[in-house]
Amino acid sequence: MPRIVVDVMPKPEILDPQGKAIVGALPRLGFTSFSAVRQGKRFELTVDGEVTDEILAQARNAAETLLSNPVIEDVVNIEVVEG
Amino acid sequence: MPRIVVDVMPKPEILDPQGKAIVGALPRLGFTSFSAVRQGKRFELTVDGEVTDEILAQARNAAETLLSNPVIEDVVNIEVVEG
Amino acid sequence: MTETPLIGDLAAPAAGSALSGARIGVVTFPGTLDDRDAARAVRLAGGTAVPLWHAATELGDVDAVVIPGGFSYGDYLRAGAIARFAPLMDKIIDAAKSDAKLPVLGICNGFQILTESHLLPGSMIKNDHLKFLCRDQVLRIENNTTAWTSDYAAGQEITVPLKNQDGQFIADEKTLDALEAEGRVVFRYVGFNPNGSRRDIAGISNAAGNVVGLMPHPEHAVEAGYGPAHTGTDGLGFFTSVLNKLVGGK
Amino acid sequence: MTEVTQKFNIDTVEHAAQTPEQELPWAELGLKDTEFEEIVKLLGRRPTAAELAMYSVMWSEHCSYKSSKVHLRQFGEKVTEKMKEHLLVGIGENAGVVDIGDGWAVTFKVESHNHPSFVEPYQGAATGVGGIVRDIISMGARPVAVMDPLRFGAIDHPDTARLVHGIVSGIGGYGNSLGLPNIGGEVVFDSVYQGNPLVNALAVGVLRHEDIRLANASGVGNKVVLFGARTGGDGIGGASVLASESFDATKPSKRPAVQVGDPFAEKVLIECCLELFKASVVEGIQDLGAAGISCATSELASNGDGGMHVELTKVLLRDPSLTPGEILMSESQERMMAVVTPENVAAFEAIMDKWAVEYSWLGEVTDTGRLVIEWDGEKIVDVDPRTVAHEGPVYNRPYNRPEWLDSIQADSFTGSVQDAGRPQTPEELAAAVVELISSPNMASKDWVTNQYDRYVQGNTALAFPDDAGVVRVDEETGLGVSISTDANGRYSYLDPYEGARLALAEAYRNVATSGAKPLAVTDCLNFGSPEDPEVMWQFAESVRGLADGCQELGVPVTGGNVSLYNQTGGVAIHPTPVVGVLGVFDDVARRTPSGWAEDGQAIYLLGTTRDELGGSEWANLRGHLGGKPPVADLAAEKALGEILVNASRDGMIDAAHDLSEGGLAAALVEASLRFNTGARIGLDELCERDGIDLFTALFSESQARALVAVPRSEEIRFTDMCTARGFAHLRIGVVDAASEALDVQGRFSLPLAQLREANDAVLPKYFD
Ligand SMILES: Nc1ncnc2c1ncn2[C@@H]1O[C@H](COP(=O)(O)OP(=O)(O)O)[C@@H](O)[C@H]1O
Ligand SMILES: [Mg+2]
Repeated sequence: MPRIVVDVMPKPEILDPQGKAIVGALPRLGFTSFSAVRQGKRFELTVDGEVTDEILAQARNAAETLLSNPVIEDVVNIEVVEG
Repeated sequence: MPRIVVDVMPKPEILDPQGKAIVGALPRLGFTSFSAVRQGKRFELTVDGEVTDEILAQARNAAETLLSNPVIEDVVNIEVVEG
Repeated sequence: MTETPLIGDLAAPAAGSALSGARIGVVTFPGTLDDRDAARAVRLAGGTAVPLWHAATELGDVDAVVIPGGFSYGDYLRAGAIARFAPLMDKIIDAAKSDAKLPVLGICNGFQILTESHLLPGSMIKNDHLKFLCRDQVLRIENNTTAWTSDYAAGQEITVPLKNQDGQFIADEKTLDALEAEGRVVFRYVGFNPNGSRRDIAGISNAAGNVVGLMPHPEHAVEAGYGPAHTGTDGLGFFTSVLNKLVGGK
Repeated sequence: MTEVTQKFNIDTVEHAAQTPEQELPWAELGLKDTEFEEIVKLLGRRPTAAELAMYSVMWSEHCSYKSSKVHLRQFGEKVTEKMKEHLLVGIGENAGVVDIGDGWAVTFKVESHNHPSFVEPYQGAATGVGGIVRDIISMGARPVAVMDPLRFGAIDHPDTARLVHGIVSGIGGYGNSLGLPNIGGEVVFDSVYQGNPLVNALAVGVLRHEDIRLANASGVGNKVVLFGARTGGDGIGGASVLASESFDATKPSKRPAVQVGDPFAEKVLIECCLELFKASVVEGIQDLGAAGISCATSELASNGDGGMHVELTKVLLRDPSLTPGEILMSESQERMMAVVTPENVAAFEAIMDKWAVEYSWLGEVTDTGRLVIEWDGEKIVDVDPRTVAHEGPVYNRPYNRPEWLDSIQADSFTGSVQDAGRPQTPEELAAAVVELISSPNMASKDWVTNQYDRYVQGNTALAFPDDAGVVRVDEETGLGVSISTDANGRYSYLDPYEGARLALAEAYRNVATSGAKPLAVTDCLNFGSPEDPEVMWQFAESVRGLADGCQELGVPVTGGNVSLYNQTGGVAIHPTPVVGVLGVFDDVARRTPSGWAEDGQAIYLLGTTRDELGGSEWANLRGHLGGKPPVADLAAEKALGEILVNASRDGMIDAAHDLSEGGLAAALVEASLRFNTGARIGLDELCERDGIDLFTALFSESQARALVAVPRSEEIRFTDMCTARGFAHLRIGVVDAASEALDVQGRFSLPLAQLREANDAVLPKYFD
């Protein structure tokens, strides 16, 4: 069944405490190549049947209203994944 | 600067209370086209300079050890995003 | 020589039966935890607590509303994100914005629901230390002209419990400057910023002062012995403030 | 709302009768050959796949208590009529119920979730809390508090931080989201728990007498309903041999390795159950924990009229690929099963709908004496439910006293190599006090407890770091309860019989110190493998010690849990019998905090101090474990308890703190730091009276002792009471607020700021 993937990330100007913790932990584990980390959310919405334009519009709408809070987050990506 | 995106999702057989809460809320808001929702995490690791094979391998390693909990989560995607 | 305070000893209740006519609604969502406590606080302050169910489509006969703490819908998506869409919230939002300016107090998860509803600006993200933190917290009342703080002195310091995981208040600099300029920073953390909140902000109000939200829990400091040690009742003033206003203004 | 009904190659009862030669994977499912033969005998044929699933899980050690049962009987046998006076429901139900007066009752129980918490610390600990809370709900009670006795490996071991972070945030994450205050517990670090941390969770609930619900299905024709979360493949990993009911192992199934908890679902379940109880629409109710539907159906049926008929395709599934056997074994969380009369079905459904909780009607109560389970109309289980639930195997496992014990017990700390250079000068003693309170086990546990909500529900009168957790039960009367959990694995290692009595003594003393009258006991017995005769001996001795101790103190065991096979690489943990004692207050306003705050009050030490350093914290710091643990003098504990409770009730004391691990030194520091109020202490008279040196006075762990702060106006009354009861008491000092120090006069003075810093810094150093 097809899924619609919605990716939400904290706004760049907002300090992301989880990303900060990860960036602190990485070098301790020997991962030294990353200068910054941000943690966001990935949603997978399953659609029974075909992904029509209307359903995609619904997903976009849900992403902006429920799945993200525009004060602190951006919807960075919406895409359809088959199977 | 290039970023490496790591996507982590709860394993399909594992209960995902977050997805469950969202799938319950969607129809109340009039979004009726989605039969299931799963919520995972998206990490963006910033690399200063070029993404070499070695750095990509580090990212893969970090994804499996620090960024995901292999008991309950799968790393579903690792990709390089420019800019 | 003072004795260890007895608990449940309300020798000097702040309010008399004069206030019992005022009805304060206490909202329950699935996952709300502090609703009974908020109702008890209303009662101890002298008012009448009215339970409100999230799915109700009418607000009914209430003079003010408390949105208590908890983890509505598990707070799995974002704290307060799903609760904000409850039918009752539409009514509360309308009433808060109407000319009648319904007094609304959001505590902890209630504060998060108010920001998600855009009744209050900014938002809460994870504590900077990433842990749930429960502690007795000193707050300064920065503005005693709101519906919920008029029984305090401006600048008064009170101790109430704080307990949350997503308590870091953030907003952009412009919003923060505006909040400060308009006197809408109602509470500030004193001595210790427990979560990284911008400018030590613990709670804010809307422009009219009828809608107030804060992360710490005044309803857990209304009875000697059941709140922070050796102070205990510093939170009662929230509830007497609104009751006195309601009764006085009626 | 029925799910897809999948057609499997169903192993029906009929088919089983026709194919006696069919190979069955009973060994893979953990059954012994004798056990399998017994099942065949009981059924008069080979079991079906579904029956095999039920028996294998219900006859496991975890569900059947087959190794421990013969010993646990003592808890019942050693109970006198007098001890039963307050017992409304005893051992055997989901949790015991104790009458606390005014028509109120409390139910409480402690359970282990050790192994799952090692594999996945956050979820393991979280679902541990979830499970014990469902036990409490299923008695008809509103849960009002939780506690969490925890044990970890060495604080500086590389794996310890992972476990501490995960387990503590799991307990907080689940308990905080349920709106249950956490009011106490334990945190112990010891390398014996390295690969095997102990995560025990206790819950307490309150109810009116008339609201008691039992797990039984009676009333022929009454409906059986499953509600709450959907059933997934949780907890059936090892049973994947059942993935194909025809037992060909060629189709490996994907089953979760761990269970994930959904505290939101459980919170809704709590409220919805309480509404069901209030509306009186359920006849019997059972939580689903270990062994899931197998356990719930067989226990409900066997406790009731004896028969039940269930259609398994009605179960709402999260994973539609589950086979009937797997559905029966699934341990998915946040589910309950209830029995409802036909008249109440509509009322039941209305409450479910209000809370948006899913449910499905599975079948009904019958009088056939058989538990019959069908899959799409075909009979896959037909058993006598008692043989599944209650008449499982019982083992009288061999046990013998370890030979090494004599030499260990002969190696007492006093005079040992590790005791050489015992601190004596004032400087050495001061340094020793600081070293003690900055050791991992004596350090402040704030780093842990600050992650727990202790205020929610507004009834918490005492919590950490006080000696016991105290919650108000009834706002009108001020009725309240007090609970403490304790165990000392080192004491139990040195002498398991005494160790269990010492655990009981400490929990009893903590409850009395808070001002409550001890009433009842729950326990969680954490041990190694019962197949090791030495471990089995430790277990047998511990049970005997606890049962004897309860008899001496007059407090019955009302329920508990046994956790065996706690070992890594063949090495067992120290025997760790965690004992929870519950006490009651007529008026919770009289609760006694564990620190002094009023300048000028007199400080008394109650009890006698002996040279008892075996197994002590000090010996542990010096790397010594030998000799005998302190003597458990339960008559003295009882006398001390009466003094503390009376003194609290009559307003004779304003603070009390018991002496336990770390002895007087630890107690003085803790009582001073509690409210940041110093004291001046003189110990010469004590040393002289008890014939001990100052070091022993400070660090011995003699039992039945407590510190109290007495207002000047009450001193005569208080000392008269102690004298009349013939209990040793000595004024050893005075509260001195201005000093801001703990001043042991003529020896040393330690500023409170320094003590605080030393006590607070330890856990953050390792875990932040
Ligand atoms: N895991 C925990 N959860 C909650 N409270 C805890 C935990 N560990 C320790 N505490 C609390 O810290 C305090 C000190 O613990 P401890 O020294 O074991 O007490 P005691 O010696 O009186 O039994 C007690 O109030 C205890 O309940
Ligand atoms: Mg104690």
